[in-house]
This record gives sequence, structure tokens and C-alpha cells, in this order.
Amino acid sequence: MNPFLALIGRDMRLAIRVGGGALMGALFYFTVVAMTPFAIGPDLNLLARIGPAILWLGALLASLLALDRLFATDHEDGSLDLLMMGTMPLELAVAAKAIAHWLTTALPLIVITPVLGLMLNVEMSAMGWVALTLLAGTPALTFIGLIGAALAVTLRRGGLLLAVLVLPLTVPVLIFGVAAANAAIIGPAPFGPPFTILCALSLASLVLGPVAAAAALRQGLE
Amino acid sequence: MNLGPHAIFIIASYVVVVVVVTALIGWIAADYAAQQRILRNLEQRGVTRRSQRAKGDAP
Amino acid sequence: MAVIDLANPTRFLTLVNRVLPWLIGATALVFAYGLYRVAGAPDDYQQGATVKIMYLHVPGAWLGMMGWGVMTVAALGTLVWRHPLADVAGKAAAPIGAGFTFICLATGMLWGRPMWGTYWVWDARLTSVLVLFLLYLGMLALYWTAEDPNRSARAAAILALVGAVNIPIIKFSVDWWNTLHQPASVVRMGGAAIDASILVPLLIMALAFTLLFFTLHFAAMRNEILRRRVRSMRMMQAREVPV
Amino acid sequence: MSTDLIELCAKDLACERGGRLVFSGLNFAVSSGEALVVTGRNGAGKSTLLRLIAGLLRKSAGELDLTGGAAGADEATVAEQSHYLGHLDAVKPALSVGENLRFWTTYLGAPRGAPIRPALEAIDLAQLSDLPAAYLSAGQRRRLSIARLVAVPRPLWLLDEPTSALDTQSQSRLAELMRNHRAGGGMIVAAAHGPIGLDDSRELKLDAQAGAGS
Repeated sequence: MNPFLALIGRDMRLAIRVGGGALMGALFYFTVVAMTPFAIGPDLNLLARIGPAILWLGALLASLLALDRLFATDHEDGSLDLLMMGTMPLELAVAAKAIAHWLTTALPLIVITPVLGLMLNVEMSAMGWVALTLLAGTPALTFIGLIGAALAVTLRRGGLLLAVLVLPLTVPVLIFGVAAANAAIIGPAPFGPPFTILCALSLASLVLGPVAAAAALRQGLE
Repeated sequence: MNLGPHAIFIIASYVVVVVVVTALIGWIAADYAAQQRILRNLEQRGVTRRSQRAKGDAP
Repeated sequence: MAVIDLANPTRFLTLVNRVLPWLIGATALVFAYGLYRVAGAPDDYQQGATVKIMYLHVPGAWLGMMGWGVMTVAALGTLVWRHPLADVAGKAAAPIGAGFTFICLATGMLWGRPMWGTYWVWDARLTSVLVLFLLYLGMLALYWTAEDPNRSARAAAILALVGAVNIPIIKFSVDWWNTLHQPASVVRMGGAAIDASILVPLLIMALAFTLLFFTLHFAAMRNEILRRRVRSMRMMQAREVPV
Repeated sequence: MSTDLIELCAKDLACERGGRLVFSGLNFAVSSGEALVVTGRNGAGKSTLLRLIAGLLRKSAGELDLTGGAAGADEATVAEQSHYLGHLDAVKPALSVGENLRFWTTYLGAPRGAPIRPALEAIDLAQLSDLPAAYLSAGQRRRLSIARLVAVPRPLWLLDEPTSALDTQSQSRLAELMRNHRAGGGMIVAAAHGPIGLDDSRELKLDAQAGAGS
């Protein structure tokens, strides 16, 4: 098995085992979305209108907050040094970690989206579309968050600093994500354009994220 | 026993309960088997618990 | 048999191995009889046959609450009486309580669809059960991320106590929140006085659920004791190597 | 390791960290079979030099390159041809001893299916291979970290106080491994305070730059 798959396998095994952070993102997402109506009130048709927005904000926060430990644990136990000395370029190693993180954090999040949609009174048919937009958007969130995680690895105030650093970068993803979701549910507007832009953002971040994160790691390690 | 127009929801509820209960039972049984396997494996390698040696008690 | 001599895990294990088959038998019997009575129970004049969902929904809520009760007693056992098996009991009860709470939520949604036209209505009681479920998820996350059982025991016990104190507060605030925004017509689940022909099957099902809970709980405790035994033997194994 | 003559040479190497000049004007060369022990007081830059050679730090001046070695090794960076054994052991507690070593063996580029058992036997942890690493003592974790050097053949070993946390038996085992490595044409650059079982090694003394430079 080549180093790329070995690293993905290791990270997923670590995430799933006791002490790992596999479902933490999904739990946070469930809690945030389940608690929003306590602020907004139980009015079902209001909830239905802003359902996609709540789901997207929850997904955004959940995938970012779960990222801050991505490099920190490796940095603390010395693995990060060795990851930089592999035969594989650091960019690929960083991408492998992001893919493992996406599989263990963002995927469960997308799987439970339909259940949460029910709580926000979003019809079942629309749930498929919202999940689709999340499926297209979360890679962008993870790979952009990767840059924040790499920057935050050597700084003290890891977690929140990561969110503050990275949230502005994820604004386009949020805009087109919610736009696509709303277009699918309420929308006079067509679903196509915002969705394709969302996919483009994700593909771009697949390249930008690892390159920027690897550079940040090389600079950061003193 | 006629379940009336909403039969689907009644049956679905019972199916949910069956699924959740079997999931709990399955997880507990699998966990039990896994712990037994590891314990047998450890005992095979001659690892003995303090209590077996000193007749004390080690949870 | 005083609780004290249950303190010895080995003796507790032999007790569980002896009692468990009987418990499983009793659970199956009561469930069979309960389902038989439920099948025979009359339909509700308003909801028709969908009232049969109540026989799962209401016991689910009771068992969800009882699960947290068991964890609270276990928490006192850990913090106050220092009972060695207390944390084992608490950790074993968490997933089972969460399971029953999930049953309550799921059947509540499936009951809501025919009655109110949507799967989820922010009804006061259903919402309180939802918050209880969130508490359970927090507890499971706590047990899931802590590797060392002695460290997580104290933290979980404190969370259980804090949770127990907060459940009535949450119940009150959700009720208040619900009446604040209350759209006029929400059918109360289950009328004030339940007729005996519906009440008896409900109590039998509740008993069946309780027996199921304790069967699963004892089995889960047995697993937890074995897991800690594996842990101490692995520590032996690491040390016995001639370093 | 059938490597013909390889040589690591540095010409007036300098390194600055956090605005402080750690060392400058450093010249040394190490070739196959040789060992260089870097000594000096705390803060003299021993670890910094090792991390710089390993490519984990950026040099602020001078030349550093590894020449010769197996065919096609010249474009591989120094990092890809060296092992770095730092103060931290890079061991994941949730993974078992075998899983930890298997991962590093695959990641650091050992040929597919290279057995990890000989490396585990070399550090006498073979019978603990499926024990989670959380249960290991500091010494055992250190030995697991050393196993990585045995499992993946690389010419240059960079050892930062390798004998810390090791008892006498493990130290003699490490000395044995270092002898075999050098006999096979490998090189060792080690930072240490006292003796670490390296016979006939050259010494590179680093005197602390008393705040010289910027």
C-alpha cells in the first residue's frame, strides 16, 4: 500500500478508535441545528424557509471546529517531523490527512442531514438536494480549513483562532451552498448555476488547500 | 387487527424499535465476544492477573 | 445481599452469568404477553389505530429518563460512596438510555405525521426528550474520547449529576418556551384519564421495556468489567517483558 | 545496504532561529561508515543542527548536501535519505505496536510487504506487537521509535540524544544496531552529552554563540 493510502488508513483508524474525533463533527452539527429553534421559536413555516441556511451554517461550523486538532496532535507527538521526511511530497501527505478527515467528519454529517431536515420541517424531497449541496460543498470547507489548521499548529490559541482565520475564506462556499439549497427547495431560481460554482470552488480548494497548508507547515516549524 | 389508514406509521414504529433493540443487543454481544477473545489471547501468552497470583482483587 | 459485597467484580460477574438467562427469559415472556395485549387493545376514538404507537413511545420516554436516573445513582456511587462498580454501571447505562430515548423520538415523529401532518412538531414533551437525547450524546462523547477509565469516571459522574439537576429546569423552560410560541391547536398526546383497556397494555409494555433495559444493562456491565480486566492484563503484559 | 561511498558535507553552514543566530561558519564532512558526535552546552544548537540536516529547518547561509549513494539517490533530498530520531517518539497510543511500525515502514518508503518482524525483534518488542502503544513505558516507546530506523534502510541516521530513557540493556542493543548500520556503509550524526556507545567517532564541538549576530 503506498504511503498516501497508508496515511489515510492510519488517520481514519485513529479517528474511529476510542479517543478519536470521528463523530464529533456530526454530534456538534446535530446539537447546533437541534437547538436553533429554541432561539427562533417553533413556528414551522418560518423554520422551513430558513432550514437550508441553518443546516449550512451548522455544517460550516462543525467541519471547521473539528479541524484544529488535525496537525496539532501530530506536532505534539513528533509525527509531523517524520511526515515531512517521507518519500511523498508534503502536499500529498497534507491532502491525505484532509481526505481522511473529510471521510470521518463531513460524511457522517451529510448522512444525518435528512433527519435534521425533518426537525426544521424541510420536506423530504428537498432533503436530497440539501444533502447534495453539502456533499459538493464540504470538501471545500475541509480543504480551506486545512490551511487554518496548518497555520494554527504552532500557535497557542489553536481552535478558535482557526475558525477566525478561515471563516472569511469560506464565505463563497456558504453563499453558493445556501443559494443552491434554496434554489432546490423554494427556488424560482435554477439549481444549476450556484451548484456548479460550488463544485468549482471545491475542486479549486482541492489544489489550493494542500499547497498552501504545506507551505504554512514548512514556514511554521521552527 | 385492522391497523386503519395509517398502518404504515404503526408498522414503521415497531420496525424502528426492533432495529434499535437488535442494534443494542448486537453491539453488546459483539463487544462481549471481542473482550473474551482478547482475554483468551492474553491468557494464552501467560499473562496472569495480580489476583490470580496473589489471590487479591483487581477489577 | 448487601450492595457492598457486589463490589467485588468477580463475584458480580458470576452473579450476572447466573441471573442473565433468567432475565432474558422474563423479558421475552413479558414482551410476548405485552404485544398480545396491545394487539387486542381497542383503537382510540380520535386517532384510530395509531394509538398503538403510544405503547412504544411512552415507555421509550420513561426508559430514557430511567437511564439517566441509573447514571445519576451511579454518579453518586462514584463520587460519594466510592463504589468500584459505580462507574461501570454508569458507562454501561449511557448507550442503552440513549437508545431508548432515540426510540421515543423516532416513534414520536412517526406518530406526529398522521396526527399533525408533519414528522416533527416542537411539542413541549417531545422537545424535552430531544434535549435529554442531546445530554446523552454529550455523555457518550465524553466516554468515547477518554481512554483512561479512572479519569473519565469522575468527569462522567459530574456530568450525570449536573444533567440530572438540569432536566427539570429544561422541562420547565421548554414548556414555557412552547406555550410562548404556541400555535393554538396541538392535540395533547394521550388524554387526561386513560381508559383501563389502554392503560394495562401500556403498563405491561413499560414493564417489558424495563426488563429489557436491565438485561442489556447487566450484559453491558459485564462487558465493561471484562474490558477493564483486559486493560489491567495489558499493563501486566507490558511490564512483564524483561526490559 | 549496498551503497558505495556517500558523503555528507557542510560548508560554512549558519542557522538563525527566532532572530537569534544559533551557529554560523560550520564546516564538517561525514562519509560512509563514519560517525560524528555533536557536543556542546545546552542551547549550543545541537538539536537545531540535526533538524537542519533533516530538512526540518531552513539554513540561513552555507551549503549542505549528500553526494554519492545508490543510483538515482542524488535527486532525492537529504531528508529522504535520512532518519531523524528526535526527543519525541512519534508513537500513536491508540495504535498497536505493530500498527505503528507498519505505518512508518510504509510511509517512509520501504518496499511493499517489507516484514516488520525483524525490526521488532531487533528491539525485543516482538511479543508485544498487538499491544496498544498506550501501555508502553517511555523506554519501550523509545525502542519502538528506534525500530523505524532498522525497518527502513536509509544511509544517514540523525540521532538526538538517542540513549535518553533507555536502560543499559537497550543502550547496548542500540550500540549494536549503530555498529551494523556503519558496517553496512551508513553514517551517523548524533547529538549527545555523554558517551552513547559510538566507538571511534569524530566530535564536532558547538560553542554557544553568546548572542552574536543580529
